[in-house]
Amino acid sequence: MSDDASLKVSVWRGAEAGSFETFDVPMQESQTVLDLVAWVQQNADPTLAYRYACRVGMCGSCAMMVNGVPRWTCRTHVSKVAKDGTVEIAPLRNLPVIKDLAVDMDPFFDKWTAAGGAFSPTKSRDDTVEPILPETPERREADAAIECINCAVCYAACDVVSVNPDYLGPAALNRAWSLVNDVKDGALDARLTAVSGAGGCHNCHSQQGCVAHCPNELNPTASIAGLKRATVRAALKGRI
Amino acid sequence: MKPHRNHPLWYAFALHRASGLLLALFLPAHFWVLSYALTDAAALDGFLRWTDYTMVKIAEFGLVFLLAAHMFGGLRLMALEWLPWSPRQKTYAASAVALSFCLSTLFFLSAV
Amino acid sequence: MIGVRLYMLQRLTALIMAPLVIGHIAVMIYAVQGGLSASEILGRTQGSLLWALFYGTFAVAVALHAAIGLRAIIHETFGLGGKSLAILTLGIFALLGGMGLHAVYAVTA
Amino acid sequence: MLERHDTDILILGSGGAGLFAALHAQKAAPDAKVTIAVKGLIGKCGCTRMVQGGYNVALGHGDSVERHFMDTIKGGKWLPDQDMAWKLCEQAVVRVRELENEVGCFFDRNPDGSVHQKAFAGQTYDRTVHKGDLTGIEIINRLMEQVLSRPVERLQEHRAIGLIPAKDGSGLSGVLFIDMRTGGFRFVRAKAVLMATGGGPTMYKYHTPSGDKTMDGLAMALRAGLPLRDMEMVQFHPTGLLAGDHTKMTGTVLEEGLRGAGGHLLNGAEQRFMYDYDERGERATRDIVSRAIYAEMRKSNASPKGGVYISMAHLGPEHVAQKFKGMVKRCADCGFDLAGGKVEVVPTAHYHMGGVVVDPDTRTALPGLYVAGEDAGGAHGSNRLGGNGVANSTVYGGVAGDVMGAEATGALRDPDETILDNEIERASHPFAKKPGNSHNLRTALQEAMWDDAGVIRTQSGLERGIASVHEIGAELMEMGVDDTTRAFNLTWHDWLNLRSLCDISGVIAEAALARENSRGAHYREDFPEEGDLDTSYYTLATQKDGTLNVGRAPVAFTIVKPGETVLPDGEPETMVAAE
Ligand SMILES: Cc1cc2nc3c(=O)[nH]c(=O)nc-3n(C[C@H](O)[C@H](O)[C@H](O)COP(=O)(O)OP(=O)(O)OC[C@H]3O[C@@H](n4cnc5c(N)ncnc54)[C@H](O)[C@@H]3O)c2cc1C
Ligand code: HEM
Ligand code: SF4
Ligand code: F3S
Ligand code: FES
Repeated sequence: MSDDASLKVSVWRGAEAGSFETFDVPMQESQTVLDLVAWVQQNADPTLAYRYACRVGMCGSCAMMVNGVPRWTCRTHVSKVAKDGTVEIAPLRNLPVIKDLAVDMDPFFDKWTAAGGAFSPTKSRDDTVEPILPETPERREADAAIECINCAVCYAACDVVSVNPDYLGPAALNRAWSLVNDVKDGALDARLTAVSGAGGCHNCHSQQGCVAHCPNELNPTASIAGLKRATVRAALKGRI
Repeated sequence: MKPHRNHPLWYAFALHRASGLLLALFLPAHFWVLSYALTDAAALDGFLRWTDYTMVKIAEFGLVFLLAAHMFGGLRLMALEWLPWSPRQKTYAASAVALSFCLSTLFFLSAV
Repeated sequence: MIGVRLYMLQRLTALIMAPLVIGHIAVMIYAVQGGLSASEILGRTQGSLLWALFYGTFAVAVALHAAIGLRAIIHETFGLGGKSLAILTLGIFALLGGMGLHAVYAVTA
Repeated sequence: MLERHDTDILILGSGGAGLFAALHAQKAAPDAKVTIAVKGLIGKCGCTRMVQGGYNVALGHGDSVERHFMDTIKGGKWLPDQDMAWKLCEQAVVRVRELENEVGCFFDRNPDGSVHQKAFAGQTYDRTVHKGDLTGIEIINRLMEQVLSRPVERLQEHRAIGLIPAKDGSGLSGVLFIDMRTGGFRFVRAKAVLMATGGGPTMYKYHTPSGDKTMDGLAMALRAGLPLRDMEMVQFHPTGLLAGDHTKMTGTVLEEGLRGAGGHLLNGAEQRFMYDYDERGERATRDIVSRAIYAEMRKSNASPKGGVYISMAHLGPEHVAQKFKGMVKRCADCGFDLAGGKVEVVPTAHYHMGGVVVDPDTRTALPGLYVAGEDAGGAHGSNRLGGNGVANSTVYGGVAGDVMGAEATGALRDPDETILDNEIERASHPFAKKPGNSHNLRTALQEAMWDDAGVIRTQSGLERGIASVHEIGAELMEMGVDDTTRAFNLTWHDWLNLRSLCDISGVIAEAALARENSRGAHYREDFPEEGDLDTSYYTLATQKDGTLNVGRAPVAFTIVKPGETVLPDGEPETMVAAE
């Protein structure tokens, strides 16, 4: 790629109300979508707002809509998304926009908590670490769901989130499922109750946009299915 | 179409929803027609005669397709929810549609 | 707006309906061969307890199933919730169930 | 334009130190109001989240706190504050149990169900607890959930810009912030404040820490007159990704394990060179490999982008892709083939051992101010063992929470309004100047620090570096920021970031000049010897009335003297099988 080539980058400006503004950004060999955004802020429009931290796909703060698809921008190579020399970058769907490309992630984390996403201990620091066989079915289920960076890409991909304001969303439910399988956790029934309410796991229609877009290749759909089974069993036994 | 929806399983969802909705809308009409059997058998016959028209046959084909697609789609969803996870979700969704198509075609062919 | 109990009811009714739907489609394929007349159909169904049970079950199941399904769609499309959604769900259930059983009665009584 | 707010316990930063402090403070003082203020979103910024390798802890089976302690002291080349190092090793045991049993972390297990511990360079026992190679995500996500589910007040995207002392000189009154979302100033009074902003040597051209870390904490402490120790000690990781100046990927870590597993480093001529520098070849310690790479680069044996190559292909691309799945995917996302091709790498500034002088209970010279984590100096001396960073932040964050909970009892102190006004004035300074592009200045600073105060240092280089830092700092004061909107104005924050970086860069270079020997991460080409161990000293920097003064203080060998050990007689020197 030659250094003279440039990309037309349309960036959302404003809050909920706003419009796209287009910038010419020089094309480089190794360049991520986040680099495009940073270039605009550093060289073209100093008032552009966006968010990032780790720049290597670990913190989950840089997610945006790139050509209408939710992505982690720090690890999305431009060549993967540029279409005819253009890229459109907008704030993440389904969350309130603070300014330009930065959204308010509080609702996402409030739901994480509401889904019973915090571990509930049965032991203390005075006890030894519990021996847990890594290959038991429970541990495999818990591990499969655990490497979530809470980037909210799945949350933006899910149409149920858009239309059902109570819906806890794929990431929070995925976390709850991980905990349901954690033998150390002591709040199983409370958590199953938490994911059975008006916005609980039963509202998922298995659209699987969450799976299609999760940058870490997690499978919230499978986790939610697990919760559906677990809650039904608990309901049949009268536990919830 | 919004780009984030552009994947096969979202289309499968859309089909399931549309079919469920249309079936639910069709159902009262269907029940209404059938209840003529009690009061006015001739009227029922009138309705059934209708089914001779090609257009109506095609509509019936559509209806059977919707019913089959919704049912197979529903079975697929319940399998997804209740059986061990399979990575072949797209294949299953496509198979459900194909099967529904076969079934409704069979219906269509026997009707003409 | 679907909790665990409505979820269970919807899946249960779906499971019940699955064989009924297959049976119904089979009957239709068989019946439509060579055209249909009301008397032909009614001749077979009227007075048959088996058909009454078959379609009676279907009518009840579908009323429950579709009411719950429509409830989700209504909530997600129109944002309706709370009491009004509950009443609407019951209304749809009653309407479909009532019409369905009436139709079953009509063709099998 | 100034909003005022009160709390009991205020915590700056949400890394391992900040989040642990919040949990412990709330437990220690259940009635106290705890507030956590952070430059980014809670749990989603800082470096604890980026921990890949893992967490050092002595869990028995032949390992002991004594052994961990000796490794820490020797790794730090006898410069660590021994009481801090001891507490670190001792409390890490409790903290890991707390992480597993109370916070809900799950560390990798052996097939028999016990916690798996892996090898990390420079240690005499395989003691690093981990969760795959994403240990930090596990630790921070679990901590974050605990904090979010408790009634802890959150001030997110609040950037601390000034420590405001009490009017009566009795201690710290509170902290001045910019609410980044609105651009307004907010002053928060508190009875106890923990500074856990995580340092972060991002003033180097190549660096690993997250973008939010720009030495704000140390710059505030310096202005508040607090002494900083070991400031010359900047640890370089040998293999940072080199992808060009225009991308934020440059500088990010390619993990240590690649070399451990047999990866080759090749110079510009595609020849191995590590055996010219150390008999362990690529498996030598971080500091040696970093210096060797730097030396090759200086000899013009560099790759096209100015680094060297790491090559894994001879180990079998499939094997590499399977064993280093995350790394290979990360490289692939960015357009590099780690498994089958060569990837350009360069040493990259990773961790700053220097920091505020604290006691082992995290107290500072300013009553009401506590410091923990990477902001605090002392525990690591001249070099931090891989795996001791997150242990340090979680151990001392917890300690700070306990101590603050017990000590945040008195009344709130009234601020010195003049200093408060000065700090607001300081932060608003760029709005009075003609707008410019501070990005170019940041690049200049990063080049200067990399060239003159980096991997290999000399007196003349350091003097040149100091001059450049002053020049860049002065230019910055003439460069303005557009004032059309202060809400979420990143360009303003870039300016403030650079201000903090300039302030601390000066201290790093001055401290490096003051240390006339080579210890751990600090290497002086003109003083290559490590110096007499028995008279080891550490550097101490303080700023008074705008003048920086760097002195030396003798290391107190409170637990063990050079040449001695706390290991029982007859204990083997190392329990790691030689490669
Ligand atoms: C890539 C990488 C890999 C690492 N791997 C390991 C490893 O394997 N093992 C190990 O032991 N250590 C490792 N470390 C080191 C370890 O991450 C750090 O030592 C440790 O996490 C520091 O914790 P902390 O709480 O002090 O700071 P951090 O976790 O960095 O948190 C600092 C917090 O302060 C906030 N902050 C900064 N400035 C301000 C301000 N002005 N106002 C308000 N808030 C502010 C930040 O946003 C952040 O929330 C690694 C570091 C990096 C960068
Ligand atoms: C003719 C009768 C039927 C009608 C009128 C009907 C109607 C509906 C409606 C309106 C919905 C809601 C759709 C949505 O939420 O998107 C629905 C959902 C569903 N239906 Fe049916 N249905 C019928 C038969 C069946 C059958 C036979 C099955 C399965 C064997 C089935 C399985 C399902 C399932 C699993 C759902 C839930 C989908 C979800 O939650 O996303 N349905 N149905
Ligand atoms: S499940 Fe995947 S997409 Fe969703 S928040 Fe976690 S990492 Fe992001
Ligand atoms: S996209 Fe949404 S509908 Fe369910 S499967 Fe994923 S949560
Ligand atoms: S910046 Fe952290 S995930 Fe992208």
